[in-house]
Amino acid sequence: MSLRLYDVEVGSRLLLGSALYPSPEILQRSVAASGAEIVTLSLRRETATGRESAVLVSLIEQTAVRVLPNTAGCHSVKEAVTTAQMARELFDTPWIKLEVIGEEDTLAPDPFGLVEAARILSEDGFQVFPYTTEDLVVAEALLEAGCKVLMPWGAPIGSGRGLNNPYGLRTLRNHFPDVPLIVDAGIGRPSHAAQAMELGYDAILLNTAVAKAGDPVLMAEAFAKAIEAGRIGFEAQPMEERDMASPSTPLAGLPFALKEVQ
Amino acid sequence: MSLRLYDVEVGSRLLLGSALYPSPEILQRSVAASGAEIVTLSLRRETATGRESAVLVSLIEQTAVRVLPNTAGCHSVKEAVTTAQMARELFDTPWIKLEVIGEEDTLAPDPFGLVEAARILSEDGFQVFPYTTEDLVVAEALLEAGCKVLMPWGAPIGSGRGLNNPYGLRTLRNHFPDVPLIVDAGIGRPSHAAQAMELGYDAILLNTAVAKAGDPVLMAEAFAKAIEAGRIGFEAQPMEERDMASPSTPLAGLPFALKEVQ
Amino acid sequence: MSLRLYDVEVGSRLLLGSALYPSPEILQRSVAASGAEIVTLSLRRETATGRESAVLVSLIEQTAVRVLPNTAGCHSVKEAVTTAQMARELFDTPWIKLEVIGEEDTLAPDPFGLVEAARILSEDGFQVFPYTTEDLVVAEALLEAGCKVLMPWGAPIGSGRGLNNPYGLRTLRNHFPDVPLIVDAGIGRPSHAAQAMELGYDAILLNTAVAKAGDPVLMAEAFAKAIEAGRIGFEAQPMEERDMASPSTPLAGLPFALKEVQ
Amino acid sequence: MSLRLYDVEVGSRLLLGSALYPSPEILQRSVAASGAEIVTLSLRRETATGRESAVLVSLIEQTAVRVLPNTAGCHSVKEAVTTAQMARELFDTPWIKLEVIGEEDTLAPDPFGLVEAARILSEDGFQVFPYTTEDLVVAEALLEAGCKVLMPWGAPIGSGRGLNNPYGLRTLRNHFPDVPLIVDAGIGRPSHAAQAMELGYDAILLNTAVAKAGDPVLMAEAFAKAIEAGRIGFEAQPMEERDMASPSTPLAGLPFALKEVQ
Amino acid sequence: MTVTVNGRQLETQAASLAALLQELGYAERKVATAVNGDFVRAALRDETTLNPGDAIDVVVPMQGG
Amino acid sequence: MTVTVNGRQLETQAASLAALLQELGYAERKVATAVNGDFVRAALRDETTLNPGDAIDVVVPMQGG
Amino acid sequence: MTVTVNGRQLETQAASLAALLQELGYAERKVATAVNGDFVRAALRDETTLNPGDAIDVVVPMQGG
Amino acid sequence: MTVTVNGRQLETQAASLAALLQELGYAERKVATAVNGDFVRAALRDETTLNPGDAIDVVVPMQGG
Repeated sequence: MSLRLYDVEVGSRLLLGSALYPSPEILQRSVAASGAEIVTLSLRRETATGRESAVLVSLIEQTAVRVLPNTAGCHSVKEAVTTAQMARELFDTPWIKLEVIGEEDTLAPDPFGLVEAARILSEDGFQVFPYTTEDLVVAEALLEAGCKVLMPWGAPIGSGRGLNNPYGLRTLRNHFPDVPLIVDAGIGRPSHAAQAMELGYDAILLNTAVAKAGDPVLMAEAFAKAIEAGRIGFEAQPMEERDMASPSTPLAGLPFALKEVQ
Repeated sequence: MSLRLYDVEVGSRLLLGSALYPSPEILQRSVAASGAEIVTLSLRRETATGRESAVLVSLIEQTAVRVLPNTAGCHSVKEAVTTAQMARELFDTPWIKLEVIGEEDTLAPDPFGLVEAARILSEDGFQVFPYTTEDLVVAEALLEAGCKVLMPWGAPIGSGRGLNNPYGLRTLRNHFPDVPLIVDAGIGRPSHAAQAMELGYDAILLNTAVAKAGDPVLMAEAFAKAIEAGRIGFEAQPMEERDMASPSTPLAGLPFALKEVQ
Repeated sequence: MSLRLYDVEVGSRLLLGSALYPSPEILQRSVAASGAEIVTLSLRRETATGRESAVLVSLIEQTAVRVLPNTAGCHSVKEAVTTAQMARELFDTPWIKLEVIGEEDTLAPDPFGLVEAARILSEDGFQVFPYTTEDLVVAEALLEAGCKVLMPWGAPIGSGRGLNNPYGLRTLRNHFPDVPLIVDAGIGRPSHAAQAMELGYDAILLNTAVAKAGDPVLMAEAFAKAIEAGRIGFEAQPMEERDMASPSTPLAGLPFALKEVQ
Repeated sequence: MSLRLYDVEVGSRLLLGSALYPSPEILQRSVAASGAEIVTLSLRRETATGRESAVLVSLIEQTAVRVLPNTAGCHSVKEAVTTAQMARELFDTPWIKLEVIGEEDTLAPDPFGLVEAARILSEDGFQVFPYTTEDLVVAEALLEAGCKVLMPWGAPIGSGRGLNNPYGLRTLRNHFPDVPLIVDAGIGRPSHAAQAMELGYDAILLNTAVAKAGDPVLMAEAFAKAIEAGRIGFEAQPMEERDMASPSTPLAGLPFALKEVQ
Repeated sequence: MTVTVNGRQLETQAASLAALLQELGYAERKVATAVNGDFVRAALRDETTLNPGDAIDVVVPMQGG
Repeated sequence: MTVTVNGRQLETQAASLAALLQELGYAERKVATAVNGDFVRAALRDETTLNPGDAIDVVVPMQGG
Repeated sequence: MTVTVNGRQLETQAASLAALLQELGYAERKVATAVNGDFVRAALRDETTLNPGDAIDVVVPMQGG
Repeated sequence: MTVTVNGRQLETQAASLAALLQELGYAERKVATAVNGDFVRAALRDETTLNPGDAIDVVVPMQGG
């Protein structure tokens, strides 16, 4: 029942992003409410608001969660690889959420650059969490490149649309029964996360849906419960869907029948 | 945040049916796992398996939940009214889940008989929980007949299809913001229940989805969490869905840019 | 293969509304392009734009289509019945599209008033085309009241949403295999109409989707083709949907196989 | 309004596959009924049923359609390239429907092999019609490789599921407004084809949906009409979908109003 | 006397519905009529007398969906 | 006389509904009753006399959805 | 020598691909050919010599989707 | 000489990357560095000499999704 990501045993199946929160305080409280044990961070040149960086990091450190650095915004293999190397030094972790963006409007991953960067980083000792699509063949190539976890999108980053292609995601899940699969990006509401977990996905990575909710802290709690619900529901084996109705209350012994109902 | 059904304050937003469980013991454990405070029962002529009835009742009594008797299987106003009267005496409660079935294949409610029976029972002092469709006009008639709670279906009883007409259910919810609305029937998976709660529904009544799951006790827990998740998510105000992607990780300070990104 | 509505053999399965067109000329050309043999009209007090009424009627007469008057906007049985009687005299036809509106936002039909008005009008010799929902039990009551055609909505009038509840519409179709069923209201695009016809519906009544299209005349042609396509597709019996892929090009004789593929 | 594929002006927007028909005669009549000007063929080692090949070819020649040979069943770049070269000689055409299959269950295209084969063939003077997914980045790479037409799938070959990812297909269409885009594979019913055309797709390539219909010839006619309907509907600019209903019959002048409606 | 025609109050001396229609210029027009919500068919307009306060509807064909 | 109880015909001498329940062993049981489709509440079972052909329903709590 | 044609092993004395096709009765047929996975166009069949173990593909048009 | 740091051109006399970081006040800060797009790990900053026109990136942890 528990989940292993590379050599790490994970309790919570919700991975949370740290961006776009109204304030560092709300970020911290949202992380706590979500029960997340893994939080994503990025690297940036220090800006005018540089002090926030320190605040942020200390907050993360206080909450004692594991950091999953990302290569968000990288459009080339070179950028992604160098960013991953800087992240490994800065956060002292072999984990990297690998993003190689191929298209600006949808922030769709570039499957070609992604597989190449994944191979380079895996050979260099990184433990890669690739942000990819539901494409089976790309998934296969990422596994051959050394990835032991896959993170297909549900919908474009920040769109909150949920699962654009449930059929494709179901097919991917069935095709790789033993690979940890995390739906990353596109989740908007708790029911989206529950649906993904009911398909048999191992975990959910989300950010905007919590950070941009009216009440991020409350929404973090909602997602925590929804993901547990979906996972437990998956393990409990849902009923078969039926096209026609069938009575839940038995008809045997129905009053007022002239003859007895057998 | 709390829910009032007639004059009763309810904590749990999951109402559970008591039929179709593998055994009375599993029923009892499922009720406990669901956290339900309200359980539906029916009336039947005593059958060969009569002793089960006593077992059942004592189980319900032990779990100290509130009983919501139903008129399941009734096809006429007369049958439904007499059954309700017998139920009131037997269970010592003014509550009645009113079913007047109009069609055998889908177990669809008969709106004409339903409204008539609801009026008769309400005038006789019953507190009626009508099993109805998402039809706005029928809903209006049921409220005029004295109902203070409505229970529209999600899909045919026992079908496990989820919400067949989300648009209709959303419209009903928006049209009666102050009436307690409970989705009754058709729910199959936890994500279905979360989706209904995110639409703003006040509670969910289900039975087959738990009783016929591979592991009913576990599934009862899954639904409990999903319904909380959906409710909390509704209160936390989900993000707006976006058609195009937008980055969650800010682009300002992106490394390797030749010029600074403002 | 041909369709009989009451005692009238109909060639085209598209019934067209006459409202909301940019001009009477475009209305006339749209009717011609649609190939519709039946056009709906209403009754109104003469307004400032009274002359249009005469223009309209002469246009309809020129196109030599059959008129289906409606009781649009009526909220009571009395209004609907009197309007129907005025329509019968004015248009010299026993046909009436019966609308009894129960709710202003969605223009949902009032099932109670609808059935009562249908009974009164049927007994008075009218041939009633009731605008109703997909509710099976209401449909049954309308047939008992004397209706020999049913017109369930796809979605609220003028919404252009298509089929809100395909499951309910499919169930209705299967339940009344021999009753002419016309989807009336809510259609927005040609594919919506084709989908309804593929479900086995006998015809489509629409108005806004043509009148409010960028080019109504062109859209009328599009719907004419889509409805034929859906009907022919239904009669040609579509393939079974498969969950997994199966090659269309046979594999036998594939080149480069080391051994022969049997 | 007309469609240009490489240097060829095409009238019909339906491309038809030639496999899986009950008989060569039914294939011939289906092609005629479809109005297709382009038919796909493959290459195979001659089998026991070799004579059929000759029959088939003469049939195609008689119907005077343009042949689009495919590389169906090829799993490697080498196989696909050699098959394309043999096809060019045998059919005397630079056109090739390029399939490089990456996964057996879904017959999903292999984006890596596809792009490489597309580049080799384009440089060798072929006019490539690549069977691909809705992936934007792969699409971009195929265009850079020299393709001037793209053929994204709707769903797995032979599944008849329709459009698994309408959002992805819409995004692809909007992203490449000037590239001829043909939905290839997965279409099951005429409404699926109309939906794709309403999204702005330029044409549809299908096979199983016609060949495996109860009446292939009739279904070919249905798809011809559906594709025209969808295209014309797209050009006619459909109405805006509305969330709440709005009356199509004007209310001004409604009878029986106590006061006049202004 | 005062009657209401299509929601507008007006003064008339017309004794019958037919006379009122004549007075209002509907004589030659293709219309249908109701008095106080009840249909009055053309053949009965002559013998249909009006009373003060009557609400008369005179309708014509119009576009409809 | 012959009456029908829960759909089964049987012979009884019971003069009242209460007596019939006694005869059938329901005396101590938690049941609700109807005669010919009309509810008869517990307090009225003594004074409810039976007639030949009466259809009696005796119901108990049961599982339900 | 032994070659493989369309996956079937066979013995042949044919010195060239053209001769092999002649031998197999493909001379008049509309076919395309590959040797060991490489396309050999019709014009080159005469000068294409065969070696023991060669895998030859001879394909014809067939139905396809 | 002139180098570019995080996209901004500036004048420096620093001979090494370490010296530059010192000069810019990053000495005590937790940062990672790259020169002309190649990662330079902390241990190598001393021996990493700078040349005119070098593009240096100095990055810190930031929020991310």
